[in-house]
Amino acid sequence: MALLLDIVSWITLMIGSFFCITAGVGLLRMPDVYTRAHAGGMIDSMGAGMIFFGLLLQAPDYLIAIKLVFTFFFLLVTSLASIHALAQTVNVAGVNPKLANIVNRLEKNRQKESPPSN
Amino acid sequence: MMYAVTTVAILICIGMAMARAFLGPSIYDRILAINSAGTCIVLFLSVLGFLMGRPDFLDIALTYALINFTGTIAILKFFKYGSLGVSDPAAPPKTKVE
Amino acid sequence: MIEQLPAIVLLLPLLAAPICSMIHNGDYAWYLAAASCWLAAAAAVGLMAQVWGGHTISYHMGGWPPPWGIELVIDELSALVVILVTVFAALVISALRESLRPKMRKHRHSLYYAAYLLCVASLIGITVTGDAFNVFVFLEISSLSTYALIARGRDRRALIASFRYLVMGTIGATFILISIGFMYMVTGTLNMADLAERLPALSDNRVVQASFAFFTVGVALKVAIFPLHLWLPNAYAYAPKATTAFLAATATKVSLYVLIRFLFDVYGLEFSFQQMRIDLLLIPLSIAGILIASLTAIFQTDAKKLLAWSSVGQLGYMVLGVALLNTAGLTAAIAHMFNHAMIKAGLFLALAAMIYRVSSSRLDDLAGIGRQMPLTMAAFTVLGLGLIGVPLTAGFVSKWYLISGALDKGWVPLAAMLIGSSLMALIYIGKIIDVAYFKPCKPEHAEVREISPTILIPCWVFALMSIYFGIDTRLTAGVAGRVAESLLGISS
Amino acid sequence: MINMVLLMLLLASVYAIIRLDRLLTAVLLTSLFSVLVASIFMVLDAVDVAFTEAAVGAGVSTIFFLAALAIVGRQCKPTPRRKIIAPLIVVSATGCVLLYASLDMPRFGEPLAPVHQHVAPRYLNDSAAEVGPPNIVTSVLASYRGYDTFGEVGVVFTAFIGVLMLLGAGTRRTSIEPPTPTGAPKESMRKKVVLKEVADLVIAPVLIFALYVQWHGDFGPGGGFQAGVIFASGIFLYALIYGIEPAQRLLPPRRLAYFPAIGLLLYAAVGIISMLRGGNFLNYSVLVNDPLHGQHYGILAIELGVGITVAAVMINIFFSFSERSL
Repeated sequence: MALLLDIVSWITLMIGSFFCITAGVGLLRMPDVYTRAHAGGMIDSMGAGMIFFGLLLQAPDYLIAIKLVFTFFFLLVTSLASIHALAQTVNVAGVNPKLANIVNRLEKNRQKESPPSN
Repeated sequence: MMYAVTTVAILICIGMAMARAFLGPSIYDRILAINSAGTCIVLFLSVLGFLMGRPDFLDIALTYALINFTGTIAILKFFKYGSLGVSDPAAPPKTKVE
Repeated sequence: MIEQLPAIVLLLPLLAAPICSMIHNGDYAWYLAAASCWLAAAAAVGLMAQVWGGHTISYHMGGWPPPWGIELVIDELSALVVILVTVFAALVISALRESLRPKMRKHRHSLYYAAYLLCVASLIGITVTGDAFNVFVFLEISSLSTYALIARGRDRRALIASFRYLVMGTIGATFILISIGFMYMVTGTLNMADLAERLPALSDNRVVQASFAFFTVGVALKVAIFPLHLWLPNAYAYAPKATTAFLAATATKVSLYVLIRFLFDVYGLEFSFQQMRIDLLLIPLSIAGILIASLTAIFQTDAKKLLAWSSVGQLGYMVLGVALLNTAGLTAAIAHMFNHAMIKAGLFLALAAMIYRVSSSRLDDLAGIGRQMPLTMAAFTVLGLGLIGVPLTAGFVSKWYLISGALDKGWVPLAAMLIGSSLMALIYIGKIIDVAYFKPCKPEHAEVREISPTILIPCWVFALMSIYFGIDTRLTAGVAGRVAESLLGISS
Repeated sequence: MINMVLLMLLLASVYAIIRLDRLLTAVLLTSLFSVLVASIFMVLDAVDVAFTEAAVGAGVSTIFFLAALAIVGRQCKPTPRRKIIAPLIVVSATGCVLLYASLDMPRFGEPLAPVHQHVAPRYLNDSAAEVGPPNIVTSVLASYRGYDTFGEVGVVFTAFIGVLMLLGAGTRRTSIEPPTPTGAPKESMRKKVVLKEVADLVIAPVLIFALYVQWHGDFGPGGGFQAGVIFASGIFLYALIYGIEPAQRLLPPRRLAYFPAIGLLLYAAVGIISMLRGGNFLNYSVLVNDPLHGQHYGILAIELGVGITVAAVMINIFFSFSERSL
């Protein structure tokens, strides 16, 4: 039983770590705020979720387990809410997503390339 | 062992988030990066507690998870209004309180 | 009851402060503040009576024996400084009410008294404690309350002066904290007596040497030893009128007390003066400080700044006395701590009374004030004579000891320089007296009257004290002599 | 190993604070800096200190910095070159002396270091029998060196008096209409809804957690100081989401201004009661007949005093700053 718990912990912790590193790379490499916000949210949801689950399986007593659950819950709620608020603020401030520009550009290119209708 | 690997992964993530905080370019990127770095540090503190066999470290992680939110809201509000004291339209009506 | 006195003298102002802050009526707050100051002064006299003749009281906070708990230690030196702080605080607060009255709203008065009481309490706390870290804690309270008190001055310049002081004071406090941390690192204790036992064995340890360096610089900032005095003139000049009297009298003196305590008692005579040769640093600095500050004072056109610069010079005398490292010098330093505090408090208070009437501290505006306010100006003159060091005043006693300390060392030029600097004091004090008595009064000040007795009486108490302690030197030079001998390790 | 990595990150954040010239960014990075310091304290096993740093450095001081920025403006003037020289000399001299001292310091983690030899053994071995709480840090702070903590509460109280004298409080101004945010109002309202829901969800647990930290300080990390800060940050959250006026209706500044003094007086009252019962100031052992119980009650009471003062001071300062910036 203990071995099984250990194995599951290993797996979830590794998945969590993977998400953390991926999200870190995303934070660095993504082109604009919106996409980076996505990467940041990934840490809060998947990274933190998996790691806290892994830790939960190893919790020595109930108090610790409850604290883990609470920490995760508040982290999830508050951090995602602040990322949401941030993205809203960015949007209200009038910053357009870069990807939107790309889409627009592609659209324009297509219009240019397509032969005049008449 | 598994805690150690996770710790390393989280530290790498903190490093990358801090790099983003330093690079910017806009203030929003920095806020986002610092928020993410904060999350990572909460994770780091929790895992560290298990790594060092002192799970009561979780109190600090919990504190920071709760307080980081206040900080981020304050920053956003400051960014929007230039002050912290402005009442929002979403405030409960005066009659409701007290 | 009697054995609780060390705690009581501190608690009286410290507890009156929060109560004051809750009283909205400034008058009631003043009654409470004044009562607590006078009671603390009485307790301080009681403490002095207990330690008179060279006894020491040790009071264990929380019932824990040192070095595990915190110990309050009171000997003659600390009792003298506690008397200095409490009695002068009580005299100044009697005058404070009158000088505050017109400017602020009533509740602001209460807050002001609360900050004042906190400052008094923290200075007492620094003096009576026997624990190195505790010194730092109360130093923080005293710094914070002093910043607040100074910033309430007449105009925006007070804020700038306060901010400057805040920056420099914070640097000083940080240095002191680093130093205390270093001492703890190599000894594992914070109790001063315990430190004194353990530090001599570590005199070659570089951590101890670094802690000594940090401590000296940090406290020198607080004492305003030349060239770290830059915050002082503006802070004193722009602080509220009567507050300057209290700060000038006590704050730097308590810092100097801390310096003496640590140099002689904690680090030890041998380490401070024979290994680190702190005297080689302090003597030239204090001489430069005396000369430069006195010269600057002569050329001031603002009476408050003039007195503030004179304070820098007078602090030079005290530091010089410490650095001379003989009985006469040290006696002079300690006696001058008391005498100068008394004289400067009186001078600033008299000046505050004049500023209160003419709303300016420029020398031109004080013209002819000696005729309008004869009693105030007479007190000012008596105190000014004390500052110069005329015989039969308190200032003469300490200068006499200082000069004989210099002569003991065989340094005749230094003694001559000290007499020369007294002449400089004669010039700058003479400048004010000259303006006040012999210049025609400005027409817009023709209506100026004598100040009310609430300020006048404390002024005259200081003036009479200055004469009394010029004749009866048991409390000042007597105690100072005994303390000097015990600090230098000479058994009498 | 972890230490080194954290220290490198710390250096990087300090470098960033110095290099970036926008004050807002500097404030953000300062909060990050504080959390990193807290993590280092954790690794060094100083849990109580880490707790304080995480709560104060990362939370409250960020908000105070922002409140101050709201008053003074966001940009800083570039410092002229010649003005850098004097601070540079001071800083390098300090650094040199610190390096010089580090040559003779006891090795890192050395069990034979004097710190572990002289005073500490009694705290470690006897505090459970003499004072009681399993958390030795609490025993030292609240009992052995309770007088220092009393002084620290005094420091906090003095800061409160200072802020009140300089900024004023209770000077409620008439509400000024918030500047309408640029952009679509509909979206901004939607944002409010999400934040409001989350805040409603979080505020109560924050306050409860503060109480937990307050009363659990005997057993785990925490105590009055940290609890006060966490409680205050819960109130800040309310004021930030709903605005300062509703928060002031909840906690009227006029009445709130009494509480710092009440906390300090509560602390002192414990000391004075022990004096009346024949012990020295703050000697909790004489409070009741059994010394251990006395210690227990005494510590609980003074921690409550600390908590009240700290929370009230923080909230008061926040209100003063925010009113000023309106």
